[in-house]
Amino acid sequence: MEKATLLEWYRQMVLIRRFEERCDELYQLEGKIKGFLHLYIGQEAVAVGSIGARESGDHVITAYRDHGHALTVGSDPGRVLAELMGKATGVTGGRGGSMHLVDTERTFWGGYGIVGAHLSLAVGLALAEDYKGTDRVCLVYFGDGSTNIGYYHESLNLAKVWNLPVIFILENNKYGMGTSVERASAETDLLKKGMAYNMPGRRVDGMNVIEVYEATTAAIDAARKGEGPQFLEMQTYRYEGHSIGDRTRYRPQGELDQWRDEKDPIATLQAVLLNDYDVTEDELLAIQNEVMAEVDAAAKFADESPDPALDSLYDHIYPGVIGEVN
Amino acid sequence: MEKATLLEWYRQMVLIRRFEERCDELYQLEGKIKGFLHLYIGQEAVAVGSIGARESGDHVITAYRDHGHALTVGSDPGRVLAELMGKATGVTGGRGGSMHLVDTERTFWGGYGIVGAHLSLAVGLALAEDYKGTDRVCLVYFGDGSTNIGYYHESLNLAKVWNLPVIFILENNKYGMGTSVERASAETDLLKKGMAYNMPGRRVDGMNVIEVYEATTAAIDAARKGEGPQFLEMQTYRYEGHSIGDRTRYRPQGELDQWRDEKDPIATLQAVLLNDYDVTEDELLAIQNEVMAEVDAAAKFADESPDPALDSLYDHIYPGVIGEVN
Amino acid sequence: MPRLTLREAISEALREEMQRDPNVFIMGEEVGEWGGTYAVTKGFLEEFGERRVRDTPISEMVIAGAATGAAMAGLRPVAEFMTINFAFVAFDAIVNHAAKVSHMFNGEIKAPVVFRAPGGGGKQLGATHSHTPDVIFAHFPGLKVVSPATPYDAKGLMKAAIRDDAPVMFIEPVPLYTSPRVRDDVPDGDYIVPIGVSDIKREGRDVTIVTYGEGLHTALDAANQLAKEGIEAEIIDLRSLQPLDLSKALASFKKTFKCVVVEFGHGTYGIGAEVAAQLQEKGFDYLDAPIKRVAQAQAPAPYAGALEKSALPNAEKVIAAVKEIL
Amino acid sequence: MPRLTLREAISEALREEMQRDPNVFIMGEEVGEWGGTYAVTKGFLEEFGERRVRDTPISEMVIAGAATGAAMAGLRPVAEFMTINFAFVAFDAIVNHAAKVSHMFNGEIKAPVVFRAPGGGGKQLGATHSHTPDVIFAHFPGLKVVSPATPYDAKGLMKAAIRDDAPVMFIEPVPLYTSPRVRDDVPDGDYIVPIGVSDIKREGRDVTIVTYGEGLHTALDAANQLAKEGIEAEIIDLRSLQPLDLSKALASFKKTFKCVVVEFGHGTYGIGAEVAAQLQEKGFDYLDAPIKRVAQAQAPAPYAGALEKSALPNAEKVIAAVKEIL
Ligand SMILES: Cc1ncc(C[n+]2csc(CCOP(=O)(O)OP(=O)(O)O)c2C)c(N)n1
Ligand SMILES: Cc1ncc(C[n+]2csc(CCOP(=O)(O)OP(=O)(O)O)c2C)c(N)n1
Ligand SMILES: [Mg+2]
Ligand SMILES: [Mg+2]
Repeated sequence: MEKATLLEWYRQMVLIRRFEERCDELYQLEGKIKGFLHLYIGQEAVAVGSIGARESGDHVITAYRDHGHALTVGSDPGRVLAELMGKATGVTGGRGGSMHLVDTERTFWGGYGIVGAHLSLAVGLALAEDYKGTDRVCLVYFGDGSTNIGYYHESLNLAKVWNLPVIFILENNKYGMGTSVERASAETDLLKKGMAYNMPGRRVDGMNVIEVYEATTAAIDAARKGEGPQFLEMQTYRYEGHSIGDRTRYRPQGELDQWRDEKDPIATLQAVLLNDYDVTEDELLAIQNEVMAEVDAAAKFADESPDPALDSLYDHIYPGVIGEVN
Repeated sequence: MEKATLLEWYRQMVLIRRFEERCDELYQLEGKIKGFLHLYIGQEAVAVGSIGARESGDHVITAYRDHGHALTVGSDPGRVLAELMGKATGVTGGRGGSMHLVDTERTFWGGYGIVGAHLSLAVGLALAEDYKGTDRVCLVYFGDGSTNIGYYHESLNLAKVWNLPVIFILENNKYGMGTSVERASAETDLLKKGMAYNMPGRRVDGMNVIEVYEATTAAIDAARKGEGPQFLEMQTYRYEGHSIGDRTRYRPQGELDQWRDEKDPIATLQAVLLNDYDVTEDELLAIQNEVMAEVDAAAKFADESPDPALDSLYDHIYPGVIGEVN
Repeated sequence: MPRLTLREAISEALREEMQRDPNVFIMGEEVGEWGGTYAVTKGFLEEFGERRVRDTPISEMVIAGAATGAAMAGLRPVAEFMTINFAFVAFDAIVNHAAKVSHMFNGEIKAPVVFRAPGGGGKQLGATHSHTPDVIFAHFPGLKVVSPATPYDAKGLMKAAIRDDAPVMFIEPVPLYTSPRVRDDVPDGDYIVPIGVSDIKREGRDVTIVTYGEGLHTALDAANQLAKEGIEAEIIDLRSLQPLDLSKALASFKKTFKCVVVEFGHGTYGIGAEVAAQLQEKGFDYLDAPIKRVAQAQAPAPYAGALEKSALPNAEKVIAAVKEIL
Repeated sequence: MPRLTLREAISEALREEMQRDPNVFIMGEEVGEWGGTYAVTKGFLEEFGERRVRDTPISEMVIAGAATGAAMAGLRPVAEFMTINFAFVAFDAIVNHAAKVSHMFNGEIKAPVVFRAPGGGGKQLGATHSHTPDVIFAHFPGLKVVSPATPYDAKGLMKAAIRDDAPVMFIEPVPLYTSPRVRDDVPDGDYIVPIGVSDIKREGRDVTIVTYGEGLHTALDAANQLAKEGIEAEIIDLRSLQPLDLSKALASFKKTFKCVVVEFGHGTYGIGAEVAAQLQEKGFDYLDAPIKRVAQAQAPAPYAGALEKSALPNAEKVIAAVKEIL
């Protein structure tokens, strides 16, 4: 790996973490973020390593735990935070909030709140590319809990039957809300839940951004070559609760500590950089400071942004004019 | 196997076939059956052998191709045919028609027309027994095409997670309407579609009633002992179209002939009876004549039965009286 | 101008749109090899090939979702539900995703998908297969809902639906598909019937009948009989249920002072409720008599022919309603 | 009598019913270990154990279907949708199965299941998570639909729902759960509020306000302000949407000659449409002014706080509507 690439990933992971720590404060202390807020902290390597493997034009779509994906595709942190604060300058003008970030310019089709639904949209995005004859692929992210819903089954099945270039990226963080994989899934080896659809699959250390990158690159290559959908089980962990307010009582004592202390994705990459790439502590500190400044600026931007105009409520319900033909 | 049992199965299979041949006439020639009519001809051994393995109180529930199951649980052919003709004496008083036969006295919970939906009901029937602490099981029948719908996935998963006594009996007749398994399912080895939920499964020659019986008996035993849901793939074939009107153009030349000539379930059992059980042609002929008389009587009964009263339309929409408490 | 049935008109619209725009394609169960369960897409596979006429597994959630996703990425999918009853399993995909993405993502995303949904009762298919549930789709902002009653409108509306940037639920009254009396002069080639514009189908001075779909022909029958008694009904065909154009209905009502709404769906919380509620408000000063509604009885549809028929609107019921308020 | 919140009242009803009837049990996502997302079933797992408080995977289709099946076999399941928005993926199971089996099988089958569905907007959860879609469930015969506005009614209606032999959709307005102003005197122990019976929540002579759920409190606010101006509103709480009891509304209307309907769902094809349609018909001779409706705007719910609020009913809007017709 190029050092510059790794440093960029480091920056992205730190950005996600600092950004979300600020979100947490803005929610819990300042009350400026409302509704549901699902933090991605702990899972940063998955978004960063896998989106790092895509080429421009490849699609990305995910569930409601979507800050990491949005920041990684390159959405402006200020506009993302403005969205979380329901401001007119937000990525959807305050319409969608935390669960529904979007950036179509970067072919990021959004976060979605209904468990499993976006997998079917992902199949459609990939279908469009296949139909047009391009070699673009679609990366779709989803949780372990979502593998039990009907949408999941129908989407994986159709993607395979039509041999579509979908990379199914399972973010297995062991729980769907408070329900562990063992209590929710007949098959607890979730890699098999991709193989059940005859897809090539691979289990990946989702805390190791380099491994994530390599596995995703291979999957994308295969899909691009017309080998159809691919399945990646990313083993990862969310440090925070399901959403703000969840006190995570369902976790065994010490589980979080073990993941955080032994496998933290930022620490893991940091060690690689320091040990194998001759990066200095100062260089990393500089990145961290840079990120902090970026998050500060984002918060300032979001805070100073205006609320959406009340008369915008009816905009975009029906694109185009009624009865209009294009 | 006892000879008497085999003769009874023979009678049941002949009854299903003769009954449905009459249905076909009543639909196509006489116009006395309307709506959708899905014939079970060719698949008789599945219902007969598997229901033959249940004990009284074990539940049966199936899809719209349900005449065979209704007759095998012992529903009166006259009332079944009356139902198909929309008569007041029908098993649901003409409410449900061919797709919605029922006989709760025999714990047959009906045919259902929405693909996959009844699998979720089956999980509930089994849940009720588990909850009550009985050792009853639930036999649920469904087609190959239905294994691609969300209901299927959620039902098998929950049955396993809760370790419920459901016998999932897949009637793999190779097509869902005109779509072959190969064109509809990412996994074409349908036995694996049960194993994906960690269920013990077995592939069975669904044209051989004895094999069906033995496999189902083993599955029921296991479920009764608390070993959870079981999966049986019955390989079978429907001789007629999906429903009346389907000219089955999607079948390869000769495929039907091969199944019918080499594997017909009635002929197969007939050979066993003649060769291994010293049954004579005359004995079988007597059964056939008896069945013909039964079908004739059923048709007469149905034909002479009255239509449902128009003022019955509002009966049973809400059981009990509005606001009533029981 | 050729005289076409409703089915032929829809088929022609689909064919012409596919010829016009390479991004238009068809997906659904049995749309290809089988030629469509109701033969609407007969010959399409041969003409347009497998890429553009796509048979799917029995998986309505992903049919709706993938069509939406493909639309988001720039295609113009026409996704068929074999019947509208099966759209229930895809309800979330339709009203919570296709209908929402444009507004929720602030216009960043469009989903110009057409959901074809043959619907209607009276075919003796029983309770689960006989719905006219149009109102529940029309309730949700973001989805356009149209239902043509004539071949002319059907062709023009289908073209409008395919070219519209919003998702459109296109509800086809199956009972009208091949009805000889519904045959119509349909222009060859391109024309549009705009979505969201109602139509006066018969002029009259004595009473306004507001209806759509199958109801139009019941209303016309009633009007013909009423005319013999010197009563001239004006008939407004809504054509679109969402957006709902009541301008012509209101203008007519201001002339006749009397109104009957006719619909084939259930009456309670039905289409007629909204029409009546709006007319009594906007036309209050012209209210000469209560606005009446004729609708399907508030009971699940039974299979038995006469019983089912008794639950549906007919000319006699419309005439009786008209006479009650004259 | 203890003063309980709406949430406490529902919780108490559930607990008492579980204590009373061993066939009553609870299933749904996070109902057990987590204690219910909204804490309604907090402590239930500890009190009743895993057999009767059953956590499920994220699988709403089988949650609804299995609960229905268990009800068919004699149990009294209370199946929880975490929120009503997730009932959309189970729509078929609810309106096409639970609601249909009794009528379709001619009373042979009953499905006494309760679907708990916390609903309502105003919580800044965005378009897919903020529905008040009550009307679409109430449209279908076979399903009872209730939605309480007060703790007293909530407890009594929940008990009625659990004991009713019909399936009941029990819609709980989340915004009222813990609202101190909604606190109410709730009797200890057993009492029933019958389903299908509306209630006068405030007497008055000048205008009738028909509402239910969250709307009741908005209407009360409006009435209190109107009273200061000498305008006395009579408020009818529907409590049940199906069966719909408009007898009290009609009687009130015959006294006041004026009516405003207030609902938190979308207005078009909403609850108010049916109320207005029936009142203008049955109370035609008393119509002194148009019946007005105050409802959620016809736009998907946005995340941004003020914008979302602007789309919902409030006292000012109700007062304005009342004044328009006085
Ligand atoms: C259809 C549906 N059911 C339930 C919910 C509520 N819900 C939101 S997230 C969630 C857990 C999902 O877990 P998982 O897929 O593992 O993702 P994670 O939160 O761990 O990222 C649930 C139950 C929902 N949004 N949609
Ligand atoms: C949800 C749903 N989608 C589509 C249909 C239409 N349909 C009825 S039967 C059928 C084929 C089912 O095939 P399979 O499960 O193999 O059963 P078989 O008819 O072979 O017995 C289809 C598509 C339906 N009834 N329900
Ligand atoms: Mg998870
Ligand atoms: Mg089949």
